[in-house]
Amino acid sequence: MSIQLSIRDLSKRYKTGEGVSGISLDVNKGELITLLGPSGCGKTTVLRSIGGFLEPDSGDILIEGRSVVKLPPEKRPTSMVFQGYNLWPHMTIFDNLAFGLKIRKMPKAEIRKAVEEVLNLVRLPGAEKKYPGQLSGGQQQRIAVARSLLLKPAVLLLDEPFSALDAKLRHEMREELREIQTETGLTMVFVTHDQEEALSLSDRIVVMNHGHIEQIAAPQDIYDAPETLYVAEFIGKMNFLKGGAQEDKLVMGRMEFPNAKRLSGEVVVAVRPEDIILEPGTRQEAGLPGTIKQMMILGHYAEVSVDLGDRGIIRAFQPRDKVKELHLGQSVNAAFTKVIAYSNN
Amino acid sequence: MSIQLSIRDLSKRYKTGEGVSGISLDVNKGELITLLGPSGCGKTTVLRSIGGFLEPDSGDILIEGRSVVKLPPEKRPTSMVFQGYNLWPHMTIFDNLAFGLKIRKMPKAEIRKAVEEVLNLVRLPGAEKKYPGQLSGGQQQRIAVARSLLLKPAVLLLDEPFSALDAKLRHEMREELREIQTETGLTMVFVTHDQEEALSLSDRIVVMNHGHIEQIAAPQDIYDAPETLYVAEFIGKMNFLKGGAQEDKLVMGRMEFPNAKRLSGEVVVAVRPEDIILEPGTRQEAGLPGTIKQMMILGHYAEVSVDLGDRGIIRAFQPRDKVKELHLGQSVNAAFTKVIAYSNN
Amino acid sequence: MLWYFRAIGTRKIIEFLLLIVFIVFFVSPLLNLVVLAFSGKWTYPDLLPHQWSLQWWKFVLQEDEIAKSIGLSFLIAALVTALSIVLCIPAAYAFARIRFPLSKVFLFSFLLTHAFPKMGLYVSIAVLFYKLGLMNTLLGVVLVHMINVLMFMTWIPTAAFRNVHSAQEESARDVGASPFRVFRSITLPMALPGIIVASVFTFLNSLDEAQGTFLVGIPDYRTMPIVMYSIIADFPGSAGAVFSIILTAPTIILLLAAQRFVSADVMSSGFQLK
Amino acid sequence: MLWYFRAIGTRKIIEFLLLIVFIVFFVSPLLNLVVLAFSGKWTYPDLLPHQWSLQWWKFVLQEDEIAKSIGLSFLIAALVTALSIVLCIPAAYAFARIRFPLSKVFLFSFLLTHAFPKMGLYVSIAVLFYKLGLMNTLLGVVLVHMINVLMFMTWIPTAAFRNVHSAQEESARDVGASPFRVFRSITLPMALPGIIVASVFTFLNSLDEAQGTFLVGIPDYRTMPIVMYSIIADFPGSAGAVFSIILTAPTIILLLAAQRFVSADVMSSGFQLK
Repeated sequence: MSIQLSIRDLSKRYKTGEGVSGISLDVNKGELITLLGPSGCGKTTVLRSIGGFLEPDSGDILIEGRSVVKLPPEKRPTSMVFQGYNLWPHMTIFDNLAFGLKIRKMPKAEIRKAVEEVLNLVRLPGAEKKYPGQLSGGQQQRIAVARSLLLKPAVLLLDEPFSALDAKLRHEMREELREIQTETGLTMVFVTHDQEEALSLSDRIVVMNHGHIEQIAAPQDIYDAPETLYVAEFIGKMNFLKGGAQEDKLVMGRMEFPNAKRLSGEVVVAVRPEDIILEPGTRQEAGLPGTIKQMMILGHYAEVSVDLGDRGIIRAFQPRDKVKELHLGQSVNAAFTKVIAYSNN
Repeated sequence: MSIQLSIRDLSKRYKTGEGVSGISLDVNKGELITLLGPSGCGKTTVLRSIGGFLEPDSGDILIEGRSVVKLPPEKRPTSMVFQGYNLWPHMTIFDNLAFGLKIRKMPKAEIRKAVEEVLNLVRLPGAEKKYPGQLSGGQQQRIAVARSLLLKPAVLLLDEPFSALDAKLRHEMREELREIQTETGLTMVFVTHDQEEALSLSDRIVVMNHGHIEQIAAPQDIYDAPETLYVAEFIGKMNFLKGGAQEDKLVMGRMEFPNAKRLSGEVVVAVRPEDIILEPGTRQEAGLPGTIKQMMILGHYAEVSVDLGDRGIIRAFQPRDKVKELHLGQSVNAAFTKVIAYSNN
Repeated sequence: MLWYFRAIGTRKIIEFLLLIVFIVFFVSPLLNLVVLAFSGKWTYPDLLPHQWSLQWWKFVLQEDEIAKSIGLSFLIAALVTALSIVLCIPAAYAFARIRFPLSKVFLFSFLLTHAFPKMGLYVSIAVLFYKLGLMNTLLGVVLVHMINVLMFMTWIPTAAFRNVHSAQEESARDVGASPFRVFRSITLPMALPGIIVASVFTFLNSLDEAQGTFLVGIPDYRTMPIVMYSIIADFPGSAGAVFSIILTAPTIILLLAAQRFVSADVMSSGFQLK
Repeated sequence: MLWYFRAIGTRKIIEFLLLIVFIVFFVSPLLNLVVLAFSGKWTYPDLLPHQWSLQWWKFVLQEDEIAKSIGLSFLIAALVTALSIVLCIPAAYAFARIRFPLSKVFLFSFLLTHAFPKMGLYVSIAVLFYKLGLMNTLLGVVLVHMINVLMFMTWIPTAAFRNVHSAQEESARDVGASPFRVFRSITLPMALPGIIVASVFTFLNSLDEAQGTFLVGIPDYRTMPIVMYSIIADFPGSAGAVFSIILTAPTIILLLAAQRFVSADVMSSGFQLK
């Protein structure tokens, strides 16, 4: 696979101290990559630098091998979908979509045909004569995506395009975007603060924190093996407990785990809620004793809070059938099937 | 258990045609009951009628056996937490909390002690001298709950109190509310449009639709056995397929299920995404053949969309480990472990 | 209080009260004025005049001074509007793109220009103008008029420009438009309703300005409102009524035109404070 | 356009421009006025007077008519404010509790009262008052003054009442307060800043009103601005300057007092249109 977009040692600092530094990233052709992080982590700064709306302090940005860092936005082979206010309310949908093509002096008949095609692609055929104000929020964002698609950009940039929509619609839009990407084979860079969105959409996820990259990996790998404590906290739900590392063993109460990272001394042990097995009673030899504090049904699984005494409260996901055997205040044994350890600092 | 709140054949119609009719409901002492439904279903109308902010057209409301339907809100033994704007910004938190007690002419020393206790209960000790504007949205809602708790109401009414908060905080507040309820043993009526919130919080859920009650049951039962098609659509995720009923059998392709409801002719068969087993290949004898259209990882499980051809697209939840064996475009067999059938009209 | 209002159908009561207020304060004096302007003979206790006549219209329109004052008023109003646009629109665009709480600045300048006694301000300006040789000049009158409208001419277009989100400008650049083209095709058309409302307001305000003109423009620059005072003093009420109608007519025409051109929605969104 | 502004540090430029405008239009004329009021001898090209003196202050304050006009102005302003509160606050509360797009009505009444030519309106009112026997009466002058402020006296408190959400009133009832107690303890205190701002505005507006007073109140009701005109016509500039300062002083004092009492945040939130 060829590299479509390459960011090399990008830095941009604001007077407030926020910004990014030392960002390097290669995006393959046809890949959908997500920049994920909390607000203020610099993900939007990177995206706007690619689009040409910010001038980086240093570093280079190459698209299809050509440096674009000196070009204004209108000359770059990128196209951006913003969080909101993408459309121009005084123009019809047709004029909104055709604006860029008219600037490119495309013949009228071709414009008409291209607009019709792209409206079919985003499932809004026949919307040409409407005004943006007549469309719902989800439809407006579809038109914004369509306008970018029309320009056949080398890289499509998406700046939290679905964050203003409600949960259900957001879910639908993600699926549609995935389908459009499969159909068109476009290279996309997607910015979001929603880890669930990143997990479900991406080929690869770039987790950012305070202006630097914490980890770049496929969703599965990020979920299974978060490299840093920060990533472990940010992606998915996670319980954190104190443990001790002794040479090749991690010790937590009566449980032992292999010490793959060769840590020593006090460590933070992270356990996914689905990797906890709860058994009634405290007779079991392995595992930590605790009492059930709360049970909440979340759709097809249940979240059980277990009070481990000094070790704090952990949350475990259990199948709904299993929960029927449990009750509040019950003594249980919590065993972990898989843990990840981080050094304690 | 004694009945704390009893609603008898309540009706209230607005000029717009919206409203509720024939609502009857008994709430036990110490129970947390949720009124669940989309906006406009009448759940808030019922709650406001209990609180005294709406005068019902007909029907009766009894609290601890006494009819309260003729009393103004300030005379009712209920207390309400609103969606927002509960607090008075020109008063300190202490004055906000003490306002109701002062009206009740409680001695000052007692007020001070009661306020301190309740602030500990909602985990905001020492907030007395702050103004509401200095607190976050979540803290303000906690104060609102505290103010209601101070009055020791016979029934606590909550009108989507957490809907303006972000997802994570909403989750925390649910847990806290559950704990407060366990500690105080208060009877609560909770209104929400969020089915996940209803499932995780409630002792019983009242599902409402267009001004009437569709089903009243415990969360587990609502999830496992939605009585109507509407409830099946509204609670949790569900796939709907066409099937046929023949005497004591439901037939779907090569699969057969018992026909518990004795339906006949064409039926709608509902399957939970977690009750679908996907196996590679199409050799299996039972199940429906399909191809994998999309896979999205949603935390500890994955959602797989399977194109069943004429039967449409179904979504299945699979363990993450299982998904590693699957790939886009693969032919799979979808078998259902459990289905619910509804007559087709 | 709410509870009592509700019991008797608040909305209807309010609509009725609004109508009454509107009629008492605006419609009835104007109707009375129209009747007076076309009256020939009219003795007091009667509701309508005995005779209708156009005699006062003839009188007013034949007066040389009046015709001149009408021309002068429109010339000044046009100059004030044009100059205000040139001065205020770029400022408004700049304000719209800076992050600051617009409503606070708006309120402050509102209190400053509206609650501040105009007589005091005008006298101090007149004193200054006297030194600068601007008394009894066209420029002086135009400047005094502009003081009245500077605030609205800045804040209404600012609010209008603010409604053009930077994402809307940026997405236009993104699809290939140059900065100039973005301003011409996106920013300006979207802000135009607000700019038009502000300009109409400026024009009308200048037509009506009397106090500042009186202090700075006397004796050579006698605009419509100034001439009006002498007419009221020197001639019977009917002449004043006729002139009053001439003064009011352009307002009503311009307001209706602006209303048509700019839908109520666009106007109010152009006036939102955030 | 944005791009050019950005290059040279927009914010600083704007702040500088604002300062310049403020100085040119407000501070420098006022300073000039103060200097003039205390000047004894002053020949033109010099920047400051040769002699300082209080002679014009003595002259102005000893004039009987001037002292009378000051008293009358404050009496009228107090009456106008009190009557406006009584009339407008209940209306504002009712408006606040009806769901309608406030900004549209605000804009409409704003255009109506501000762009509408006051001279035309005053003449028509004068004609009506003549028939009703309200010419040259205190009530007539007060009514004319109220026309100017009705809009603000309604809409600013309406916006203030609107900031009191019905959930805030309802939760007060919920904890046991009677409807009257809710209004006294919750609604009124929360809306007070907006009401005070509107009242200050009304008071100052009435102090400054000249055109309507001139038409309706002459010859008996000569308020400060009216007397000002004759002073300017009959005496040298220094007397006008002194009187101008007397006219401006209460404004500045009241504005500062209101500013102190009502924080900028509360003021602007009381002025939000939604």
